[in-house]
Amino acid sequence: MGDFIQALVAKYNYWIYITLMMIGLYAMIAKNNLIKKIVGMNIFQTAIILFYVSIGVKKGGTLPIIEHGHGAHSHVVHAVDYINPLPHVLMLTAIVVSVATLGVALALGIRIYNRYHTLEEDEILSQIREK
Amino acid sequence: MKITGLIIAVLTGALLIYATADFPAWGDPASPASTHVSPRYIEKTIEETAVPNMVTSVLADYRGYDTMFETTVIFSAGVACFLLLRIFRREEPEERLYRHVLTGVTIHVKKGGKLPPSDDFERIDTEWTPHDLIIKTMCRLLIPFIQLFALYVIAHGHHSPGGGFQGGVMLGASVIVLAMSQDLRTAVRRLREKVDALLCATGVFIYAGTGALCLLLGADFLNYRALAPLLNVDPIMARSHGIFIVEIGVGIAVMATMIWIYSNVSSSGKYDEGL
Amino acid sequence: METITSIKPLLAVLVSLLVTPILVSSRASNVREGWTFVAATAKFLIVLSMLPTILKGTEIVYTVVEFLPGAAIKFRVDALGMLFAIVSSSLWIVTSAYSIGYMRGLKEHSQTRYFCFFAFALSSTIGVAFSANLLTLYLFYEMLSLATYPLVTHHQDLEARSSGRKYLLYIMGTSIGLALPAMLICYNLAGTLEFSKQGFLAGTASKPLLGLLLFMLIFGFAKAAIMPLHAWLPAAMVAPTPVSALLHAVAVVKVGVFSVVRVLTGVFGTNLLLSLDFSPFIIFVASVTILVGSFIALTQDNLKRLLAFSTIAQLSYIVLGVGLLSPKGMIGGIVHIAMHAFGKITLFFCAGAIFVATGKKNISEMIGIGRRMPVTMAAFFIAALSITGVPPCGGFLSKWYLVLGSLEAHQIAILVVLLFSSLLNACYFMPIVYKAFFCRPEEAMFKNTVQEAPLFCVVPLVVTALISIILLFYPQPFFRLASMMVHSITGT
Amino acid sequence: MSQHYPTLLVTVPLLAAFIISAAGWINKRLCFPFAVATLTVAAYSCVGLLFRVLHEGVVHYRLGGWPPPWGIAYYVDQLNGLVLSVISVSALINLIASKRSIEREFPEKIGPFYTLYVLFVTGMLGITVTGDAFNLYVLLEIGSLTGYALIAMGDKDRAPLASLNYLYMGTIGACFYLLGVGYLYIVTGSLNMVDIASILPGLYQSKAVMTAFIICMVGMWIKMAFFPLHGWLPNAYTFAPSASSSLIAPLMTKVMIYVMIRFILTVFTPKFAFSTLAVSDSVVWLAVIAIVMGAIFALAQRDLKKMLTYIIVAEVGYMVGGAWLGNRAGMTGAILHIVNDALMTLCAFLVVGNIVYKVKGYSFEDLKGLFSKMPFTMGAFVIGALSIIGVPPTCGFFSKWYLISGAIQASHYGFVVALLFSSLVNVVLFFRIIEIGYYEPFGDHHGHDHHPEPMAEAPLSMLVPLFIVAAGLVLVGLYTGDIVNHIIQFVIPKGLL
Repeated sequence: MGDFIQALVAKYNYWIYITLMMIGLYAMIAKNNLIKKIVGMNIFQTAIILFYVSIGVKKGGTLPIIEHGHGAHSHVVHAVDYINPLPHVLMLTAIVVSVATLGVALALGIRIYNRYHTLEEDEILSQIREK
Repeated sequence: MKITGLIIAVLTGALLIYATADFPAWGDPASPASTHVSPRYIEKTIEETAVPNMVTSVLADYRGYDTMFETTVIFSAGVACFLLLRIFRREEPEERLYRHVLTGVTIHVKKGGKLPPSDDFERIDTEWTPHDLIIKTMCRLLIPFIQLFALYVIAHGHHSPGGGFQGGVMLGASVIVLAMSQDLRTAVRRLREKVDALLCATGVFIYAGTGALCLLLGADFLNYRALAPLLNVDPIMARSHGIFIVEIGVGIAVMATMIWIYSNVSSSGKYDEGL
Repeated sequence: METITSIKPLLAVLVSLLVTPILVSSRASNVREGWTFVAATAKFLIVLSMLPTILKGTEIVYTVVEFLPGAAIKFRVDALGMLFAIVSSSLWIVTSAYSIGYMRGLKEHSQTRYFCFFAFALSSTIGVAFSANLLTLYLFYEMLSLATYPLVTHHQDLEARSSGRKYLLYIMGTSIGLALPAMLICYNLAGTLEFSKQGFLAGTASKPLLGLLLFMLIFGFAKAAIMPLHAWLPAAMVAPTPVSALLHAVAVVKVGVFSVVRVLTGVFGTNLLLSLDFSPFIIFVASVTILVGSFIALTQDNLKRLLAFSTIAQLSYIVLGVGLLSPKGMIGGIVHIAMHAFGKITLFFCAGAIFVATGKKNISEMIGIGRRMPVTMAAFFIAALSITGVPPCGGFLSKWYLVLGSLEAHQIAILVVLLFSSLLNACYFMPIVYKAFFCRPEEAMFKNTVQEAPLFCVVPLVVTALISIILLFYPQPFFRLASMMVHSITGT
Repeated sequence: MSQHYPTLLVTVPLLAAFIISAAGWINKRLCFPFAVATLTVAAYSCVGLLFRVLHEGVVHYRLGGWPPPWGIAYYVDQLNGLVLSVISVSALINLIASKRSIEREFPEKIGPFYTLYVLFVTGMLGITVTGDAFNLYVLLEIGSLTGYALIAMGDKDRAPLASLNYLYMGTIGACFYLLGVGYLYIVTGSLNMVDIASILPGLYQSKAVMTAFIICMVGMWIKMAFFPLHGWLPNAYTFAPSASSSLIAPLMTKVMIYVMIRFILTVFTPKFAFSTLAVSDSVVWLAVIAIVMGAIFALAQRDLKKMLTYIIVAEVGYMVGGAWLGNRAGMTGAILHIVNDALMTLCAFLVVGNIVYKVKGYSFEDLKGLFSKMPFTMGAFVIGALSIIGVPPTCGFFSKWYLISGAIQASHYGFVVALLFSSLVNVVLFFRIIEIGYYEPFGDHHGHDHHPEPMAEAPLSMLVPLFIVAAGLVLVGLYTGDIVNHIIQFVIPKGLL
């Protein structure tokens, strides 16, 4: 039990992201409202972003910008002093992707709403069945 | 469906948590992620690209190819929203509403009727469209500062957090704020739909075109070193400048796309007064 | 055995395919049918031109494309294939003439489609005859199924649709469900699909697996109409008569039987079958089909259905002959391919001629028809004798050899089956002939105005009937080919 | 220029997409020639690249001049080359074939439609050519986003919802993949496929690697509509406009299968996938269920397009099952089937496109008497049908041949039975269509005096591409031996027997 709690505490960042992600996933599967599903999707994507960003952390590292800027060629840069920039770069991309997906999803949602005047999936399906 | 969702979510979560057992401890500087590929970015960024902000150098140079597609993703989202929503031919409504800006009086104009030639009227779509002078004025005052700051963010991306995406979003936001505080028509009058769409394509084209230019100059795609003779600098600085050119492209594209998506989504493609 | 490489087999296959665009584009029906004749004659001549080479004991091979080692689209002309190719290509010429008479006589619709698919079917038949391995055989077998579907369902009415369904269900169901996996298992066992003199499966697998393979391959080629997979054949009789004649007396069913013979001789090989003692199984299945088929034929009133069941029974003679695994029996079986073809096609032609002239399909309505259509019914009589196996017709010879073969294999039961089924044949054919000629005039069901069918119909059936007789006296080419085949596989 | 083929085939369509987008605002008539020119260049580069790979072996390309694993690199081997050629050629053919229907369906939005079309192709090509796991994700999203939009433009009532459901599922799939890549990154520190592959052998027992593999696979399965994760596919492809469905249906699932095979063969080795992780048997059984269920659902449909979508579900089962049989023949069959199925699906959906163009419907009711109305289209349909059934000499037969051989060698008879079952069901499915087109409406009596409907064939610009594809089905079938001997056999590692 002690080990378990230790593991839980030492890797709490992963637990948090997984919990968040599962909330998103659950919303996407279980929710009936199309917009709530989109919200779930965003939570899901954000959780992954959190996960990636947490990979980049280094204890004792600072943000990945070299302080002295130009003229610092003589200055020796140690990798341990700066956090890992790569996950941040990747997540910039992921953020953009999630924004783009959100845009398209909303556009689709609007089209559905204009046609059926509701965003509840079961109501839409029953309207389709009636036809 | 709820039970299924719960089961799936719990199972997936359990699998993911199970895997964390073999993960390195959080923030461990000796973890593979911190020791395998990334040290080069940190240690060589100045030497190889002359950009102190590693996120910028990785984003626009080491992994610049990703970023090009990232911009393309945004661009395709813009085109997608346009394709899905935009309605061109609309029936002219029976009567149009115009509001006299200074007095707040609403005039109904029947189909075929004309309005006295005056700049004091604005077109509105519903009677209850609010008329809020304070918000309008405040936003109008704020917008220049937002835009100025956005330009700074783009330009200073080499040395501080920032870059094309962040700056582009701010630029876009400035126009969106205008559209929200006034109405969409006002914003579109400032930045025509066609111009916006062309800017959108141009922005990404600048990025991909820079890459292709390197190709034409005999180097690999997106290898900015090839630009050195054109820019009249040494290859390392050429990389730095190349990054800057590309960031400008990203900024334009992101700005234009944000506005494009907003206008289409907020007005359901009708390009009327919007929200 | 010597082999030479020549493109002739491919040409023989393709010549009728190449002519289809011309058939489609030709506007005048005379032009279209002229080209059909050209193609048929060309095909026959190409096949015939290979005959001397084959008779010399040389084989002709041609590889089109190789997919895998041992599995290619490859042609090999040997004695057995040659025999089958000669029969089917020569009968195509006759049938083409007959088709013209029949189709024009009945003013059928979509004649262009009819002639095209006929040509296509013939290509596939020759392809099967000349195929060098199981894969090529399977390929052309499937092509034939597809090419004959529009022919079988030519009338495009409800009856044609249900028959077409049955046809495809049986033919494609078995070929995909049984033959295809069996072929793949064979390939995985032996690493090749090339037919060889002693089969390629020897020593590759245990007896139960080989037994299963034999079962799958014999029933997989359901065109052979071995019971219980025979039901498609009577159903397919909704087709126009020339189709029934060529395809269901010659091409389709013979392709089925030919495939079974190839499987028995080229895939398993006689030695393997003997050593594993599979012969009784084949003989049993074939005998049952012969007897049951003949009995059912006795009960039929529709002439074409009667002929169909007669075909089912006769096909199993061929399987039986080869299944006996004795040299004489095999020769008898293989020659029966030719003898039965000429006899049965005549019978179908006669049925068609009667239909064209009178519109009647049922035997009970044909009393006294011999007086009105004496030539047709005389030909019918000759062909019936040939099928029954009575001189002066070619059918006698093949049955004689089958009887000899059963004695050679010490299968007295088979002898009884053969003789009894001949009796049955006589029982269902002779009453028709008797009623046609010898009933009293007042019983006749036809007006005096009924005449012989058009010349295009009559001449072909006379020709095939005459050939049936001639084959008794000059069976040499076919016997020569059959015995070459048998010698090459048994080594005697 | 030939050393730049790997990047040209992606960047030329990319650049052109922006030009087409701009042209859409200036002069709509320019869009189509631009798109054709671009995809021609892309197809030329792809085929050129394939030949270069065949002559020289694996082609490397460093983007931005950075050496891997720091920069993004392309590794093009025979597998990429083959799939790339198929993608670009079929996209080009479909582009030409669907010109008329696009012009009729979206007269005002030609520009954005072609932009997204070309971007979709860019995405597919990029996924296939890239050697970087994260780059693959970005391109996957390009392909998906454009795909959602292209699909949603179809049936006004149903398409947006179908597309939105696809978007949910697609996003989950892509996110799972991204998460898998993240798990790999955290234990290896690299994103480059070859680099990851070189680090992984020491980590095969790691729970993180196993989980990464599983979630990557699940993500891909969602994207490729592997049963039971196929829910989004039938509606999305059915209600899409003809031009989109004949673009997306042949490519999307096939590209994801390529990605799966790439991950099994290159990133994780076959040893890990088939031996260390003892799931291959279960996956093949899942594939068996996929095939059987796909076939059964297809039987239940009353319209042509939806029937075809369920056939795709079954075909995905073929390829997943073949790849997971864990032997050479099965893998060969799966790779070969990527090519064949892309062509087959393209052929079938082009036929649907032609029918929709002329008859304005695709339910079985609309197909009556089509053989006399559109004989050439239906002729091509028959060839496509034969290929899907697996009748020689069409290509479908040969991939089925390898798949069944693989199953026999692996003694997985359930898979053999499933394949044969689906072939038989396909016979029923397609001959049902052929019957409807051939017989109905019935003649007055017994077929005589039968007056066929007057011919109303699709325009030549739709027929010629269709014929090319139909001929391709037979040609690819005839050259199967060459494709296997000169291309596919180099892809499969020597260790895999």
